[in-house]
Amino acid sequence: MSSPTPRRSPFGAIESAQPPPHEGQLFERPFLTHVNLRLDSADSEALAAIQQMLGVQLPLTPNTTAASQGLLAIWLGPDEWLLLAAQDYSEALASDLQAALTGHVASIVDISSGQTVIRLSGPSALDVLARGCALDLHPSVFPPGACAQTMLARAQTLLIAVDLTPTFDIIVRRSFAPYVAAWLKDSARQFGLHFPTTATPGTTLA
Amino acid sequence: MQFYSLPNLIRRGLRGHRDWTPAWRKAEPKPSYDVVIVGAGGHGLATAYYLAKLHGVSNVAVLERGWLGGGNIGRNTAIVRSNYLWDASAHIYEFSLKLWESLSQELNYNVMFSQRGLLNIGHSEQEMRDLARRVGANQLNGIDAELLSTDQVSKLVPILNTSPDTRYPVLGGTLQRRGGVARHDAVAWGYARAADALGVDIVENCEVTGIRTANGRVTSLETTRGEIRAGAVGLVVAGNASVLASMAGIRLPILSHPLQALVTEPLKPVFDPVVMSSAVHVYIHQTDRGELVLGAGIDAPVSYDLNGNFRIIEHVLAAVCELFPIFSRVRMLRQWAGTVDVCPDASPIISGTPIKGLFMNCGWGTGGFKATPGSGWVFAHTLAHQEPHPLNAPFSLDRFTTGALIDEHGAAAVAH
Amino acid sequence: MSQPFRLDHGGRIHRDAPLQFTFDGRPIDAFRGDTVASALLANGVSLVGRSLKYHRPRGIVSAGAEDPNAFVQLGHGARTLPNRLATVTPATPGLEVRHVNAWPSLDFDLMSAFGLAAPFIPAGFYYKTLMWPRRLWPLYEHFLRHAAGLGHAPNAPDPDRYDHVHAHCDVLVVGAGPAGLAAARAAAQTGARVIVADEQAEFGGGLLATAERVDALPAPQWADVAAAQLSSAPGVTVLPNTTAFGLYESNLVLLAERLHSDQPDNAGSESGARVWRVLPKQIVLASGAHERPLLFANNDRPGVLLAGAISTYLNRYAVAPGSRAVVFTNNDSAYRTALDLADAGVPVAAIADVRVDPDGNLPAQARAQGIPVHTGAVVVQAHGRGRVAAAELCSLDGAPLGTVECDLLGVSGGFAPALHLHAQASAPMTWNPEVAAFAPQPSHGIHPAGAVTGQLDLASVLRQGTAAGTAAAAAAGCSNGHTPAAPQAAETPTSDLKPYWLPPGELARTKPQFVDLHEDVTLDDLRLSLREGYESIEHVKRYTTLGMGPDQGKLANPLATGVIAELLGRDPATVGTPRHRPAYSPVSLGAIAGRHIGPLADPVRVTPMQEWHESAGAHFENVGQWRRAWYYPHPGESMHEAVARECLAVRNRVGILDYSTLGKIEITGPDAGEFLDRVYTNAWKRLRPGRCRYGLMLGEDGMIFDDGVTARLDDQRYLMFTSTSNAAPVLAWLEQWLQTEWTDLRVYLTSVSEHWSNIALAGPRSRDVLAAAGTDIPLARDDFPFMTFREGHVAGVPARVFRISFSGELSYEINVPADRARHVWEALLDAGRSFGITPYGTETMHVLRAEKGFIIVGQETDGSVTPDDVGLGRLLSRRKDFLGKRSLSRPDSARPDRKQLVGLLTDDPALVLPEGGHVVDAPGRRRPLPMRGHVTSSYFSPVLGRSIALAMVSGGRAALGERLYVATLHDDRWLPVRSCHPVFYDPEGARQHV
Amino acid sequence: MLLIPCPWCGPREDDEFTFGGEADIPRPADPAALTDEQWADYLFMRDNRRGHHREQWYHTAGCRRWFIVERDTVTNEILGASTYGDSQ
Repeated sequence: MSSPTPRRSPFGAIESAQPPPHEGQLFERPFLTHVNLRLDSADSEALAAIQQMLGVQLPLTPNTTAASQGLLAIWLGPDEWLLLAAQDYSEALASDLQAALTGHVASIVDISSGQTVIRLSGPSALDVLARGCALDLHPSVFPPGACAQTMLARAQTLLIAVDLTPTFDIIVRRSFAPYVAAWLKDSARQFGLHFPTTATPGTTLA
Repeated sequence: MQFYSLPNLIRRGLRGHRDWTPAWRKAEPKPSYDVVIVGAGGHGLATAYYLAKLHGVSNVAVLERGWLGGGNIGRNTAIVRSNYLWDASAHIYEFSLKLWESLSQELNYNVMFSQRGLLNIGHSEQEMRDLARRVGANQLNGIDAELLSTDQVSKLVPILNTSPDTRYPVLGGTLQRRGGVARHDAVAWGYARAADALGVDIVENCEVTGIRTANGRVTSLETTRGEIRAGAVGLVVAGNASVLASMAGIRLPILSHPLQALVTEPLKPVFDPVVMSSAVHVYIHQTDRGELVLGAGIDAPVSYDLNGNFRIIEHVLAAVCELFPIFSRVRMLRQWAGTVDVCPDASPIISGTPIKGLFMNCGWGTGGFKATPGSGWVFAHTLAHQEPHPLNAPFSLDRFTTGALIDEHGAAAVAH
Repeated sequence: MSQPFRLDHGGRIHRDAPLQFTFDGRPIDAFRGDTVASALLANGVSLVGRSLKYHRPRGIVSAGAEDPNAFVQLGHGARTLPNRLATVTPATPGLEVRHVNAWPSLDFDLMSAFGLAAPFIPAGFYYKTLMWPRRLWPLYEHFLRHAAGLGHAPNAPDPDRYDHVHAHCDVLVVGAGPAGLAAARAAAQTGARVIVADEQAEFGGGLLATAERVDALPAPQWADVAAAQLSSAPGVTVLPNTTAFGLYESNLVLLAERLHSDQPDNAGSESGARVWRVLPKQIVLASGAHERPLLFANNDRPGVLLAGAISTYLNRYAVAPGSRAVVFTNNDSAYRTALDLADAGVPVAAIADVRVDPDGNLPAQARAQGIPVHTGAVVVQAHGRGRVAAAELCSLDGAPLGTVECDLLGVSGGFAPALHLHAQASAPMTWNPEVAAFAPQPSHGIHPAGAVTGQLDLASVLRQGTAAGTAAAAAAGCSNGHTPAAPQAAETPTSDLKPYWLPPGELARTKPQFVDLHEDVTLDDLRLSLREGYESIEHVKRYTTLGMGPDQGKLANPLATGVIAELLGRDPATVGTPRHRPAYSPVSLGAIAGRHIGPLADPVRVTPMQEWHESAGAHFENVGQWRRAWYYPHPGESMHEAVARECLAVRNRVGILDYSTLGKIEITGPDAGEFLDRVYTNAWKRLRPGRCRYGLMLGEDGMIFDDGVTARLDDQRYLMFTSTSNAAPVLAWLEQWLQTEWTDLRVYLTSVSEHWSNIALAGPRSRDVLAAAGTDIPLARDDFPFMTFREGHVAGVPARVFRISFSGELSYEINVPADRARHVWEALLDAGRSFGITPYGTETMHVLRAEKGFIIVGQETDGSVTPDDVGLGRLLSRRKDFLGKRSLSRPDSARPDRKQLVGLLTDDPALVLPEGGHVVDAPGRRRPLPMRGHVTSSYFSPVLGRSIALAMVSGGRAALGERLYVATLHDDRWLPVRSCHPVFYDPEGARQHV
Repeated sequence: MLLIPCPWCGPREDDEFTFGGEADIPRPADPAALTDEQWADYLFMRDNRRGHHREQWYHTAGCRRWFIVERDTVTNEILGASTYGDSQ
């Protein structure tokens, strides 16, 4: 059941009936469904059940993702995935997974509130990220559909290559929002990008 | 031994300094010694000196794999202090500090021991609690220590950024006025020269390749310059303790890590005391040459590599620029690393071993340089009497079996 | 007349862009494209500094980063740049340049009095004196300190920011001289991703200073074309003004790109410099070579320049560094300089060539031009004080050959490869007799090319570079079949270099001959060092300070190796060279720190309630990376007053605490209970779903590692709370046991610390507030007893509510999804208003738990404390093993005199003991005075109306009630206390059960 | 800077990892049965080898797997990596 009370995203967005229009090359994609899934990748029955349910095979190749309608399955580890889906889907998704995996050793945990997605898109995206990310994100090495958990400056992050614009989705942990916001504003400013956050918690620290 | 003094300097200067003789002989190893010390670093040479000076044992050899003083004595940041938390550490470091205070005269070699004061700063409530605890312990142990407010810190080092809105606000500090720095190479050279004058053989380029024992007792050392028989053997090889011990089949509770340091270009004097911050793993002082000397935290992985991990330099310098904003435009000249042997409790081992006649002085972690005179003094006693001096009795190898650890992580400049 | 030494044609300076800067206040005319050094030379300024020790007059020696003399101070105030090299600093309008290390002025330097004392202050003199009387050392040192040092640090924080960039490529080319350009071109043609960096503003290196031709073009022009092609080539990044200063393991190469940082007048630039962290697949090392000086008396006089530098000033900057020259060499290259001088109309009075029969092309050309060439001849002394006035020549066997007047003396002792980066990485190098220097060997994906290999002939260098670029690209997996052709240049047959280290005879003995100009290390200093037994190259370096200046001995060390070898009669290869250390050229601390300063120094972590805390006027404390609300002062309230108010509110009514920072780990799987049994000291399998339990976690050494409450959510799921600062370490530690040791356990761990915010309601009215806020959870005491948890809704939000207490009061810890935590927080405050709800911070939390004798890991414990020490022995299960259990039966863990947790009550109830204060049996003057323990926590307890303290006291538990003293020696007081049971309030624990 | 070859994620810079010390130190099956010396050996004594070293790493910022790296502790050259799955 969805609660009537409005949600607040880590970067200060307030939940509304229709999601905010996404403009520009740098913006938060708040309130998406993030579900953490753990199960033994040798449990082919479980994998089949998941594929049945999600319409997509969980990616077994490290640092890759698999997409189905409205849902992205992201490899986090040999027995761990992140399922990224539309707003307000978390409880349904979690309970469907529970049902699908009855009798299997698995862990299904909703962590939607614990992290958020930042989308960075445009010709300077690689330059912005190169200020703080040690990975080689050149499309020849990190093509669309690739993902990586790594450090962005001094914050842990999950990077997903979306398209060849290039476009990246950057998943960050909630409590790091002030730091990531400050870092993004600083790095993006050098390339004329603006990171719109209705509020930056902790600005009194900066 | 040629006496070092201003008159002699002038007299010989008039003759073009042509008649100075070597500070120590290049000794050839004899087949047998009463005591053989492995490692011609500060601790090893000091041990040899006090053996000959205080215990009448002068049939002593100091074996060095490379060049004398080429280990940690030549790589450290030369800080001297005694403000340690636990009684056992406080007593041995304070004893050492007292020896420092007259070392130049003792050795007739100016080691430039400079008591410019040593300031530890705290950045959090818990850190201030720990500093207060340490100061209290120091005072009751008869060690000079003062707890300072932020204002007092700022008066002492005006260029330190003490504004409350920095990432690492300075909530206060502690000061040991008798702490300071010394010229590290001179300590090795001074002890070598003084020990040599008392008949000690210092043998460079002589690597120990094996330790021979017979019915539980050490008999001789295999070296790249032949076998050398020994009545007693002292291993004093910082950065190599586990390797040497393993030659005698001994496993140690030691992990070896790179510890990095760097110097900047020389500047006219900008601040006097040594400043240390455990929270951000920084220690910094300005040498008499004008360079800023900075020490960093240790690299986490076990390693004997002498280059070090640049990431640590990045972190340290970020912290330094936060604490000392005017140093941002000053430039790093040289960066290097040494290998520190760290015990689980960040305290040393000065002890006998399961093998009779084989003694170890190791595991000083980041604390070795300041302990040089005291360590040599008590280790000489231990070798001469075949049993520890009360000052080093607590630092035995078997404390790791009984559990009587001396946990100084808090007092070490860097949190291991 | 302005710029008397500027040639009226040629060079790469922009004569259409004149500019002016000042040197010690004196205006200096220059052109865009000049360096400060070339402009000073053009204006006939030969004296640029004073030497470090003897304060001898010094001039410009080189045209690059290797110069030992040309250190100057740029700008002033916060933006000043100490110790910058005039030879690499671009001349810019209004630049303020000042000398360093002379007083009162450069021309009249009182400190040159040190020169008179020179005979008595040789290398290491300070080790031999200044020892008596002992108490005077601080005075001596004060004098030494103020005499030493060069430039001045800025006097205010740096207004510039610096940048960091991570970069990856197939081939990194270090150096854009002929070899580097050829290599970069070749690599680029294979389609490789290439980065090419050069420390100079213009690519070309030596090409910019030679009259030779490449591919039929004048060399400088070819360099321009090649540079232009590279910058427009896809996948190629060109970085001028960029010095490769460090090569580390994994072949991480660090580049420092100068943007504005050498321009002190460029205020507050966004990026003063940029450090590139490059991880290349392959490296082409084309870092060139440094010309080696030669030894003779007064070889430090202004006007003595490296021959190659003279060619650079002539050809690149159109500056003649003198009006009448003598050239002293042991190889062919200096003849090119002689020819350049002749072309520029500067008469070359003599060439002294160490070699007996130099038969290369260049010597022939020089002779053809009528330049007097003395073979088998050397310069033994430079005459003149402020500047060289004549060169004294003699034959190799010491026979005088007369004195030749000159104001410019070009020297060349051959070229020593600039292998610094290579050597930093401990890559192999060998002695190359052809250049009488160490040269790098290829290794670990490093391809040396050009002068760094000892190769000096342009045609060969270009071929070498092309081959290296091709090979590097191939090794990086880039190849498109065709092998690029090497640029063409004329071969120049040369005659061999003849190593020359020591001057013949004793003639020069009377005058200083400098091996290291910056450190004022003379030949006699080296002799003294060896004489006293400091023979290892590292001993010589440390004893004489050879090569320890800001120039890092780039010129001195290669010379010293040969000199020492000859003095010891040894093979130079066995003498070696001092270990090369990063940085190749100095790099500012700010540039290395990059953006990791100010707000980006270290992440500050906050909870969803942060803005609310800020608007409520909270004061904050740092707890690890977290910023936590410390207390909420009302206007005019002191901390003490605010905390007292908050404490009483919780004890008498209700308080609300943001406790979201606690670590939270969801533990799932059939073996979860067994897993908890192994990591916690107490038993878990029998804990019923819906119930909570307090657990202690030990390290294998038996010492307390972490503590917290864990709840059983359902049959196979637990939720573990960890302390705030241990959240990450505990998770890593649990995963380690599961993944490496107990791989048979079917357990999954997932961190939910960020998903669930934790709001604590505490106080007798908390049940009323929770009810008023609206919840579907039955709250009656028996429906929802102490140490249980319920799932439901609070204020319309899905919630997990735990009836646990860190204050000893009736308390609910309400976990809600962080997205809605702010809403719930405010709903509870609204609901609680009529009950007098009061937000409280970490300080009040600490007071409340101390009143109850609850420990805080890291405050009561310090890594040397066992469960029994803090009175929690009852939590040690006897029936099962657990991590750390075995350590608790070691002799020391069983000592009766271990420090144990007790309470302390001061005789004076108003007196709050200092935390960290030490506990003794009785006051005493004796030192050391035995200590019984120390105060771990100390507060004023408002509810008790007196101070309370927790302490760890040796043997304390057995002697409760004993008289003890806490020492505060700074004011020489001994505070009398009595020990007591560490629970001060509600000892029977009734309040939390209501 | 070490490039740690995570068997799952590939080579990554070392700030993504936590060093876990010497590998192959199994926890004694029955600690209670050990002498203090034997327990101390498990607890504290290490080979601390100069040269070839088998060690544990945890990919903290990545896949959260513990794995084994083989490294030369003098040159820091990485000689190999394996998962606990492989090595069992």
